[in-house]
Amino acid sequence: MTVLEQRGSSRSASYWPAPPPAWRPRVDPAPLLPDAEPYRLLGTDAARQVEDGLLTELYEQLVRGRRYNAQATALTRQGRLAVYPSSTGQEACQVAAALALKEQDWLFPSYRDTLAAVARGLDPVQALTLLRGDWHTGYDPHEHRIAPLCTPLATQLPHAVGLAHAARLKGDDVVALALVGDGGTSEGDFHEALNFAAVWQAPVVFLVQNNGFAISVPLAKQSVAPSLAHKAVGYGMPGRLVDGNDAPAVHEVLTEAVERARRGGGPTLVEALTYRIEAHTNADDATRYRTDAEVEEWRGHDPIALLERELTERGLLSDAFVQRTRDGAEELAAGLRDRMNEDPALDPMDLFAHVYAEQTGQLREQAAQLRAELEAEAVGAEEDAGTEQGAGRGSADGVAGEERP
Amino acid sequence: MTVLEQRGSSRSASYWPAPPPAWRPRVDPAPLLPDAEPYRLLGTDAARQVEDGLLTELYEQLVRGRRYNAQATALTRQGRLAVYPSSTGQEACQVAAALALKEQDWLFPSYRDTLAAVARGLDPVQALTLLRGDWHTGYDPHEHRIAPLCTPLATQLPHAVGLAHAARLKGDDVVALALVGDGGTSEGDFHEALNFAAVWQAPVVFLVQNNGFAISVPLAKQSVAPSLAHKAVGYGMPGRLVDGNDAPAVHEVLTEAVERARRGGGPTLVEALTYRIEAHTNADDATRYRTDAEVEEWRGHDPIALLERELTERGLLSDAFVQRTRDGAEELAAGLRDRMNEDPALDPMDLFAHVYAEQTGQLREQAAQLRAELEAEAVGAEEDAGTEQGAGRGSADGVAGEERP
Amino acid sequence: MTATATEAGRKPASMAQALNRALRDAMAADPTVHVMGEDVGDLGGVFRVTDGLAKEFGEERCGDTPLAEAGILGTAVGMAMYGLRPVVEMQFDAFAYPGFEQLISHVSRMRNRTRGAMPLPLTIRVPYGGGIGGVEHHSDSSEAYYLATPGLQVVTPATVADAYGLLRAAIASDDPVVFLEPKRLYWSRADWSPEEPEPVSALGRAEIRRPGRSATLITYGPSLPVCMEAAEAATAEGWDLEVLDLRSLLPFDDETVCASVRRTGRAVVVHESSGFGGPGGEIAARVTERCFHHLEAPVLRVAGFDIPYPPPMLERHHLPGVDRILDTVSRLQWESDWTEGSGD
Amino acid sequence: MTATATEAGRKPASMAQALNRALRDAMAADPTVHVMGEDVGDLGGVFRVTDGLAKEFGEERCGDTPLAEAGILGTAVGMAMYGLRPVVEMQFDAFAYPGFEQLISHVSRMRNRTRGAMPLPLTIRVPYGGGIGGVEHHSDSSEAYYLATPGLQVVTPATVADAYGLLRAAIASDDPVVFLEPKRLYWSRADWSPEEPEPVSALGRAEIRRPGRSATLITYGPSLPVCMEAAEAATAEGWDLEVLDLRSLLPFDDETVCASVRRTGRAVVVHESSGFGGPGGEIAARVTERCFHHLEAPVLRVAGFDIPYPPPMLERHHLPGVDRILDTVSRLQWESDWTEGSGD
Ligand SMILES: Cc1ncc(C[n+]2csc(CCOP(=O)(O)OP(=O)(O)O)c2C)c(N)n1
Ligand SMILES: Cc1ncc(C[n+]2csc(CCOP(=O)(O)OP(=O)(O)O)c2C)c(N)n1
Ligand SMILES: [Mg+2]
Ligand SMILES: [Mg+2]
Repeated sequence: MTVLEQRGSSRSASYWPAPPPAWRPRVDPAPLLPDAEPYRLLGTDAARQVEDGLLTELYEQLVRGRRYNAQATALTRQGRLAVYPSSTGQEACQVAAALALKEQDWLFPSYRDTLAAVARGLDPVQALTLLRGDWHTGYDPHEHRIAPLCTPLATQLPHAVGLAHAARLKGDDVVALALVGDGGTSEGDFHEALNFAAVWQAPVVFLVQNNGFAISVPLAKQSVAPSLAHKAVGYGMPGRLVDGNDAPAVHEVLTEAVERARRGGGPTLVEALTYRIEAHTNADDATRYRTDAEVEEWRGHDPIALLERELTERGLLSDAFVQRTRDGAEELAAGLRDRMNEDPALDPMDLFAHVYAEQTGQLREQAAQLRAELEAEAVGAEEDAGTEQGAGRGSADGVAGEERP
Repeated sequence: MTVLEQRGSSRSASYWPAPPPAWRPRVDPAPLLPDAEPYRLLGTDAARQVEDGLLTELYEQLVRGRRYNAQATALTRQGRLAVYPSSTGQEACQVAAALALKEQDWLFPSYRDTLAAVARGLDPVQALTLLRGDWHTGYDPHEHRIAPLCTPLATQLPHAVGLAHAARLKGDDVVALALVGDGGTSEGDFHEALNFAAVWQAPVVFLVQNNGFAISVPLAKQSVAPSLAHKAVGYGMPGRLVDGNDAPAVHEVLTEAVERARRGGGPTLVEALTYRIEAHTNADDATRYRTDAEVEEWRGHDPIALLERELTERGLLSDAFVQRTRDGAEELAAGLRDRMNEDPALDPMDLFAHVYAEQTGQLREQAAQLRAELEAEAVGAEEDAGTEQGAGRGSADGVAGEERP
Repeated sequence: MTATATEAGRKPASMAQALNRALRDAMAADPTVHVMGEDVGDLGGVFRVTDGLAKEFGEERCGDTPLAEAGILGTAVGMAMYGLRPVVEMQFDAFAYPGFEQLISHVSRMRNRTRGAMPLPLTIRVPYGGGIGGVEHHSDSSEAYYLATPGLQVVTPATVADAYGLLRAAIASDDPVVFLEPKRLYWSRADWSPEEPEPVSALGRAEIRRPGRSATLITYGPSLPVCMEAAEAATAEGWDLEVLDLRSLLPFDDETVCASVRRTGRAVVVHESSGFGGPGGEIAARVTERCFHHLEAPVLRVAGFDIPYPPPMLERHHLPGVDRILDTVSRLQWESDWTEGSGD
Repeated sequence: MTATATEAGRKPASMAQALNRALRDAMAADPTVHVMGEDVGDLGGVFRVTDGLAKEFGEERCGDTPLAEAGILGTAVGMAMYGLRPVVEMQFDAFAYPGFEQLISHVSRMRNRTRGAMPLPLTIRVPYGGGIGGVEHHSDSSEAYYLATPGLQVVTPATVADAYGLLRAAIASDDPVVFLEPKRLYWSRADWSPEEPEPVSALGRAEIRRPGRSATLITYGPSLPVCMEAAEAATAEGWDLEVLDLRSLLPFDDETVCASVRRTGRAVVVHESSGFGGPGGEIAARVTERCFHHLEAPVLRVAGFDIPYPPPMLERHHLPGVDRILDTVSRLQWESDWTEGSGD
């Protein structure tokens, strides 16, 4: 129990008539409150209990992830990606989120979480479709149970709750893990999703990657709460605070929360403290709102470096292992680069293909119009450049023809 | 400080390199957490410290309020009000909210809070305009600094925050007090408003009247939090829990919160535990979702009865005082009844008068159309009933006339 | 309450009862149909459309949610992603607005976003329109917002039979449907049986409710009865008005509408929603695009004024009524007597 | 960045710079003007429209808010209730949707609700439209939602000079204005001085950007340059097109629009927003209502398709382009050669 000031309640034992029972808080708040310090394994005695295999797996994934981020950023410079929001510095959260889930579970990523999707097994080219710009979602969400990357902030959270709730109603063993940023916690959808999850006791875990910024806005302008994890008690779910750059710690906290949800224990809110090393996206200029010194300070708390220290202590960071890990990462990057350098096959008629299960009359008309335009364009392109402009003019028939009476 | 489980942090003192400072929670959560038991004065020793004058004032207002509620409900049966959401049983919250404010402060009521507006000095007929149906708001909000009664749940909360913030920016000594129901706390606007208030340290107080129900939905389906006041810590503001039927207790908690806000101490969330004795509105059938026994139990914890006990103990509940109080209440009710029995003067042209500061061309056209119709109607009404139907037909000129070429 | 409609054969029923029956039959036929919203459980909804469902199918199939419309719609999206068919109730038109981000950015786009891999078979029931003496925010006509959102279907019944048939069709649709229920017709009654003419209507088809030769009144939902009344009254003026009930606003039945207007040569669109930027503009524009040379007069509109919905005591001035419809019909550039195909 | 525009006399400036200058001048002229939104402070907005304002006027006059659009709009309502003139930035069109309940239920109605006692002098800046290669949710044309909301004014500049003049007018208005900024014109440049022709434009007036005799292209915002280009190209076909820039969608300038269409006898409405339920329907319908007998052909529309906004690599197929406009003009039922007043 928390220490509570019981002002003026000295006569309350003999209070009469007894107040109606609806008044009793039904839940003890103490276990729902986060620790004051973020949970850490690396650099503490408890790190020793983590298995070698998990540490090396995390390490391989972190290195791959760092390389993936660098490659994706490079692709923006080559004009192969429309935009890329990097998760450099946040790889521990991304990787731990992916590894904490079982195959049948669902991941709900935001635009910044392609790495989590890749770590879960998604083809990186498919993961980057949205950001390349050839389609909105490049994969079938059912295949790896990864919801479409979500751009409108926090709107994916109620989806995760609904899906988890539906799975539970069907009796399926499924947990949903949803990612959101520190900025996203300010949105109404965050609030509504967490409340629904708690009231329904849905098997869902919310991971807030608190990377200190929402584009240019620092956390201090986003919230003055003791921590974002302190929001959990207001919904009646546990809130956990973890060092987001400590991969085994994030993994442990998330795995516990996922398994708790799986056992019917309801939702958990996890806040991982991390830092966005790169700008918001390649298009952003971070020097406008933060200092290099701050970035450097966080580079000193790098998730890969932290893990390497533990691996070194254990004698696991052999040259051969490091080389193998690097090679794997390079292979990923090279494959990504090569495949992203191919132009995607695009069919403009797809614009009309998936709006409804059955195309409406309106869309059939509009598709016919575009088809006619494209055919005219193709004809025009075949003819020489000197030809009269607008070869197809008048042939498009988008609006149903009007016969004169 | 709360008692926190420091899992695996035994090595953290020597943790190296030190994690960046952004990690330290800047706020101690303990003082922000509500007590486990609602704060009470009546029935406790502390009640003795409340001044006689305040108790008798509260009593007079509660009795007036009860009578006002009864009269308004009666007016719905006589077809004089379109609908009435009664605050019977919640009078202590309504009255305390009004009395906790100074003249320059602002009240932000919901549809159920006409009594709070009346207790603050608003003419009850003006307060009931919305519910009578002759206009949306029956008063100038600036006159008593009472925002329009708000129907879309929780949407008034950001208004209160914005107004309080603006007043502070201007250097004015103004506090805003906003009322919301237990159901309303589930809305995204509740969340966003509280967060803005905390980040801005705006001089605003949020009073949740937790009356156990949102129409038919009981609190247990609305929230599983230890209390609604536990949401406050998630924004970094204090949460307070109070017996909402204990008028001096609500008054004290609100007054403290208002004065704290006035001193620049920032916002407070107060949850008052109360009960809606009547159905949601006169149109609602409460027997569908709750038992008479539950209502009876709460009648046993009636705000007026609780206060009478204390007044009796102090010998303040003289027959003369009771009579005077009742007479005042009857006078209020009689005046209300008489004035509500008059048909309000209505001008249909008002429909177009206040949409914009300057009427648009569109609206001028439409106003002309309605005026023509009304004139035709008036002519038609003067002629005898046998006259051809639609006397005004063809004369209306809502759409600009088309001259043939 | 709905007992009279449970036996076969045509029995008197209200629109609310027909909707209730549609939900019940859909839930019985398909265990993936889930009803959710504010007060839809024990209370049976503020209009009693979900009456008895919680008792019959259990709270998990028809349950009260917390009070948060974006949350309701957003969790319903997630449920639909997992294969359920949620039927969401928004308590009143204006209280659907908090869910608009979910509606526009997700509900309408999920199928397209995923190239068809993740359809959302979601029905969103929205009681809409005025004429019930509701105070502020209880009488909005919000259909224009839905119409401007590609990926949605927008359907509204005007008859008891359609209330049943169209709601069944909406729930059966693999795509999201905004199902607009005209509040003031909830208590309209008709003899009706859920088995006839067809248990599930096709979506996207308009219906001629009254054939006529002089002009076409194009309408839907709450304005249908008003148009029928106007058409009756118009006979006194020598006008034989055709009345067309759109039923589906999106997709739009160009074929039926244009065939009618080509026949009559004149048209008036009637709806409660504000005129400016309302459905009538789209309807008039597309009819004109397609039937220009058949038109003897411009397509005119009778709509709510371009004002916030009025308070109850003034709403009758705002709502399209018989007189205003006939006034407008009179402005369709008639010759001294009605003759076919005169034109300019 | 905006230094070139600070001296008197016409200097080259981008639309973003003109908007920035309008904000700066408005803030300097009136201490009640407050700018607020996501990233409008140190960053100067993602489009740099608020660049330098925080430094010049302090964080209290131009400050970052928490990330919550309903909260931004809702608190701005409260600030306006207390007499401030908030200028709110919504970061992108689609991210204004979470604020729609505040917008529809409060922003548009507060004056009317209180019989004029509580006006809301609020400007809501919304970058809108596509053509910038933005990924999903960054290119919506949301004007139809605003148009269907009585009580709002809806304004959109298409030129650098209008960006300044109309924004000054919007901020000066005592009623709420949704100020739609065409994203792909942010970097369009023109020689311009904030002092001429008039520092503050009148709201509600359309402008003829190119006079012509054959037909009127009615357009606004991002489609104006496309229409101007189309009009130039059309001369090769023998068409002399008039191009009309609406500037204000609500209120609507019937006078200027109808005068033009009566003169030319033909009209095409051009906008990026989806056609169905979009602004074009309203515009075509009201022009037809008012100018029917002057029309040689139905008013046609060139609009975005009725689909969710496409991904960047496909957006060019969606956006109204010169060819599509000219194709549509060619369907305006021309005689073999253009002659005035032929008709049907
Ligand atoms: C509803 C909504 N509003 C605004 C935006 C624009 N936007 C994109 S990312 C971003 C900042 C998000 O910050 P945070 O939630 O902390 O996530 P991070 O980018 O740091 O991962 C903003 C404002 C958006 N995508 N959705
Ligand atoms: C946004 C919104 N959604 C739904 C409603 C319909 N509605 C009116 S009152 C009410 C219940 C409110 O419950 P609570 O907040 O506890 O307040 P109370 O009525 O108990 O005072 C509902 C759902 C509304 N007014 N606004
Ligand atoms: Mg962040
Ligand atoms: Mg309540």
